[in-house]
Amino acid sequence: MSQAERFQPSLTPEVIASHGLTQDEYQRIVKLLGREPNYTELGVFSVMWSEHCSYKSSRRWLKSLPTDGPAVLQGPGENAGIVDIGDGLAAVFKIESHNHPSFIEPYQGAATGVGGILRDVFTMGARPIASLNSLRFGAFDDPRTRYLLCGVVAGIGGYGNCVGVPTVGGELFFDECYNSNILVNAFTLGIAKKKRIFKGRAKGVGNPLIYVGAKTGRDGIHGATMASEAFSEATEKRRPTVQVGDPFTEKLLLEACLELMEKDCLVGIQDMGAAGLTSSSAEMAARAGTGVELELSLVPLREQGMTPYEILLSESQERMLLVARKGSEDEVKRVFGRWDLDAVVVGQVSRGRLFRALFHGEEVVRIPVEALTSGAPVYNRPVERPEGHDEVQRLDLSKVREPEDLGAVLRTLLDSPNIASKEWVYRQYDHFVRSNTVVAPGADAAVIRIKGTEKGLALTADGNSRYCYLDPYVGGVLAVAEAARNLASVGARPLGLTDCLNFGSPEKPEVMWQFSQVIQGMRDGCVGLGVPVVSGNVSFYNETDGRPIHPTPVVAMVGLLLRVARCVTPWFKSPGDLVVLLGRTREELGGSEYLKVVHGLVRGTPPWIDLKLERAVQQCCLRAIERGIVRSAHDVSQGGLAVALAECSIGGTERAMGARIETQEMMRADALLFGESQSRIVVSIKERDLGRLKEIAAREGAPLRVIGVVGGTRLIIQPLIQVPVEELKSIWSSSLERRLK
Amino acid sequence: MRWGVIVFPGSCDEQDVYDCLKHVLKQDVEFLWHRDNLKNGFDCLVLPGGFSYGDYLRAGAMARFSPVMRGVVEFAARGGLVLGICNGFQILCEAGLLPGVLTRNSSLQFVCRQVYLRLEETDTPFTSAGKKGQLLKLPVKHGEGCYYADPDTLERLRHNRQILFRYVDGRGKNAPGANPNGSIDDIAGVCNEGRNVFGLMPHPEDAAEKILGSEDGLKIFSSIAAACEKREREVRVG
Amino acid sequence: MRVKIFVSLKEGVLDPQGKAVERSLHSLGYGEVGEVRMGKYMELSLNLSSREEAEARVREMCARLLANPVIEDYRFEIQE
Amino acid sequence: MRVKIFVSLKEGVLDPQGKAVERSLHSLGYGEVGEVRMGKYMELSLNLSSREEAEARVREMCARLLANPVIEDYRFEIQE
Ligand SMILES: Nc1ncnc2c1ncn2[C@@H]1O[C@H](COP(=O)(O)OP(=O)(O)O)[C@@H](O)[C@H]1O
Ligand SMILES: [Mg+2]
Repeated sequence: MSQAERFQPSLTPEVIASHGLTQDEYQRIVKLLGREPNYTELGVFSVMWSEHCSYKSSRRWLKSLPTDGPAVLQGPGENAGIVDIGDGLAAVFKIESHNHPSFIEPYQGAATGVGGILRDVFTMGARPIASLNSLRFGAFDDPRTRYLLCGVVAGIGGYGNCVGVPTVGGELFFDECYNSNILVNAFTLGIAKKKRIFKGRAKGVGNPLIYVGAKTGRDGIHGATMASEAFSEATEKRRPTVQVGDPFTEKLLLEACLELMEKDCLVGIQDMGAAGLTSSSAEMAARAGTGVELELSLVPLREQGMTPYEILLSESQERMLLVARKGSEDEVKRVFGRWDLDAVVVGQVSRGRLFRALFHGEEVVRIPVEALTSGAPVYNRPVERPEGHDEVQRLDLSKVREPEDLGAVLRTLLDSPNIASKEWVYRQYDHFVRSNTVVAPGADAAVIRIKGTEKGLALTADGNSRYCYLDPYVGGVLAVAEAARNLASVGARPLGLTDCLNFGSPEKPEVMWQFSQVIQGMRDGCVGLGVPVVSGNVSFYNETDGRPIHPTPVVAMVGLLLRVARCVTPWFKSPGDLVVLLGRTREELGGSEYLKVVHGLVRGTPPWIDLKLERAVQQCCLRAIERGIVRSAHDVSQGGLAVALAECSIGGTERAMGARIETQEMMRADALLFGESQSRIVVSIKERDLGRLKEIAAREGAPLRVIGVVGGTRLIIQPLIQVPVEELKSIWSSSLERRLK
Repeated sequence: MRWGVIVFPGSCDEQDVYDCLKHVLKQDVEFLWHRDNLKNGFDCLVLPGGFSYGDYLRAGAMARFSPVMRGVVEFAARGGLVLGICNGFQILCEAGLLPGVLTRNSSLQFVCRQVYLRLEETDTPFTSAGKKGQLLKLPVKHGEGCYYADPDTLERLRHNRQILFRYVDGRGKNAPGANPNGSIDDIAGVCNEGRNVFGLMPHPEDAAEKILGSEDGLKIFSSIAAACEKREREVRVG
Repeated sequence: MRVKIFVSLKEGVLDPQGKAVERSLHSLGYGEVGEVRMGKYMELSLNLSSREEAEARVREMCARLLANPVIEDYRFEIQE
Repeated sequence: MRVKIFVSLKEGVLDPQGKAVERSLHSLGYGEVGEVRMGKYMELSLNLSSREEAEARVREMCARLLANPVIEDYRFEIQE
């Protein structure tokens, strides 16, 4: 019996099923190969055809998203998307989920999520300069919530801080639908020279494949490893382990890769993420139309006795696969040696479009590259609007009692963890490193300057899953609209977005309905506001005991400021400034935080949106900021107008400052104060600039109304609310910390 | 004058220091690699922030054995100026160039925020451009910044006036919430007895431009530059 | 009673800290050092008199709080 | 040879981590727990044959790198 055969147990139906492959999929493999696969090949197919790698359930829908735009240099399909920011520079960014690992081990799960997204970005030749994180946890009364939140936040900080990439913003939302399925989505943005962008392509037959970074262990290998009898003895030892992140090695890897990219050695490069060595090599070959040949015995191992199967499927962190120009091996080794890292030739680019793996010279895998990539099945899964959805959307406002003490409601909302200050979180993230941070976390969007230019980039992540649950189509539109509005509020014009689509099981027609609706909504939002999708990620199967999470698309959008010095923060600046509301308030309460917190209701339809109006309001805000007449700007989102005004008063990193507001609208007071009508931005201006602002608003078609004046120590909303700002500030600032004590 | 910024594996803020010196203060500055022996011709060496060797074991514990550190110790012994920021401060303590040690923040959490520092002593090359009692607004960002020294050492530090900065509130007063890490005696920065080696937890390089929210960090770098120029003049005249 | 608890990473779990210490020891000239693994060490006093009870309680504390069963193993010693 | 090293904080040095664990244990209902002190635990293999030599070398490693004498004490056990 040869060395290789010992590792190739036979394929029973159980073994196939335990690899997550259906009988149909197995037959498809047999057809593509023209024979039965061996055990290792089955493993390779199972990871490459997994939902995570192949997008088999989502691909059909994702195609409808607009991916083109004047600034787009690279749309979806590569490790990250790229947009042009002028001056010969490009912004490279992507978001990715690490939901399940973070639930199992919050610190390490979140940490390795950050590690993975960083590699996705620097693999393209970009130096990461800012990260965001979008988090969803269960309700605070779930005993695990605190533990998970503390672990995840510490893990994100622990990794990102150590690598020296500032985490400048994000999202944090609590809802019982996430009790057993938390969401941890990590985003990173890097800057590259336009002329030095690297792609994952295995070009040039004969070029060496070079493995760099950490050694390979049994981390994260699909549980299926144990399904075969051959492995049943030492099962305990071989148990797939949680991946532990090593940010120090990542930092060295990052510096070494960027140093190498300055030289003329690299042909292609890709990080080893999900499905490790297998997907990095197969995908690079697929993109280049070549083949690859790997000698697995050359792969640096951390553990003894690893089989070809394990080596190919390991998801050990902090590893990259390079395709180098033949003859430059020594140069590559020298650069990595300088950073105390190994670089080992483990194979080469070959002719014939075959994915081949050898183990001590014996062939263990021989699969046509296309069979693994474009050959993966694509499903057109059934779609069905859930029964009872009409009932969920029904909201009889006449049955919702209007509270008497509206000041108390404002206090309650500012105390809600979904609205309260997130400082407890971002205090644990280094948001200053690289000395670019112009607007730190706490504002509508973070702003970083681009050294050597006058420009800046703004970043935000948004997605209200309550809206998506009530109406996934509208929720999809709103996710895009809110992100763009947050950018407009600091003065940035959107360049592109990346999205992370977190859903339940695609095998459920109701979930696929939500998915398809959200995508269509996002598409319309993108088209309406002129923002292309340049990269993204889909995370299905976020459900426990058959209960899926609310559909949760997260949109991370990047915008450009031509003059970063002009950027604006949400906080009132000086007494006497006028408070102006751009946009219009409608009587809408469906899906609001108010309805949930005060009345315990998650019902109705989310706020209405007209993309033309949205665009007009955003354009007006942008133009006014660019003219330099806006002193502060803050969009109205969760908690409505009253909460937005309170946030402007509280002052964030600046001095607290009250305001006196007059209301006129004829509608329920709670809807006026706490309804979440879209397309609204609160700005403050000097009185003398009102005429200019009105002109801009008229030209853009944006409704505008002066609603009050900055000043005093209280927030007064005549005749409904009157509270000292210091009191609001103390409630808002201490909420999270108090709950975590 | 010439500045050297030492790069350890895991340093993160070396570029921030470099950019601040080079582009804001128009200084002559060069990166120095941890594995090389220290070259001659520098007036001030900066050990930047970051996570040298991942901060594994203890922050600064492994970096202090880097080849370049032998030269740093000799340089300091000859009276050369050495500034350690954050991780650099931790390394200087581990290397014995500064007294005491930096331990885990009392909150057990990494902390990133703006703090106020009160300048306590001006008779050092690092603080001479400032006024006693002056406030600086700088960011901190560290997980192990809680300064500790045993009672005798602490007494000596006070007696020799080696405590150069303390954490205070916005009005310059010692206050419970002002100290971000639980440091003993609210200590944010100390120098050695010779007053030529200085360690500081907050980051002056990240507060060196208006657009970043504060220019107060320049005080420290311009003090050093002024001190070096004065020295050069004295050497030329003498 | 005094209890000493040792928490260490499970076999197969990456120990970046141990690896870094190992490398550092080698470069300091301690070539005789093989693999280094890092863990936690805790000492606590227990106000109990029965050894069996103490064992049961400490085991529970380890499983619930002191060790993370997903990646760590623990072991303890009780001294009267 | 296998070496186990225990590094703990000197008496009198504050141990916020130990305190936090203590508080958590109390709030989980382990009222019998007195003071908790946290330390580090390291295991390493040594490629040496003389016990004396091993002891001397390990002592040196601890003094130079593995413990910080300002705040930490160490102790070790060698098993052949
Ligand atoms: N997980 C997080 N990490 C970092 N910053 C966060 C996180 N969650 C929220 N923030 C920050 O807190 C501020 C408020 O967030 P949010 O209420 O989501 O803003 P908005 O309503 O404008 O989208 C933002 O500046 C955001 O970046
Ligand atoms: Mg906003």
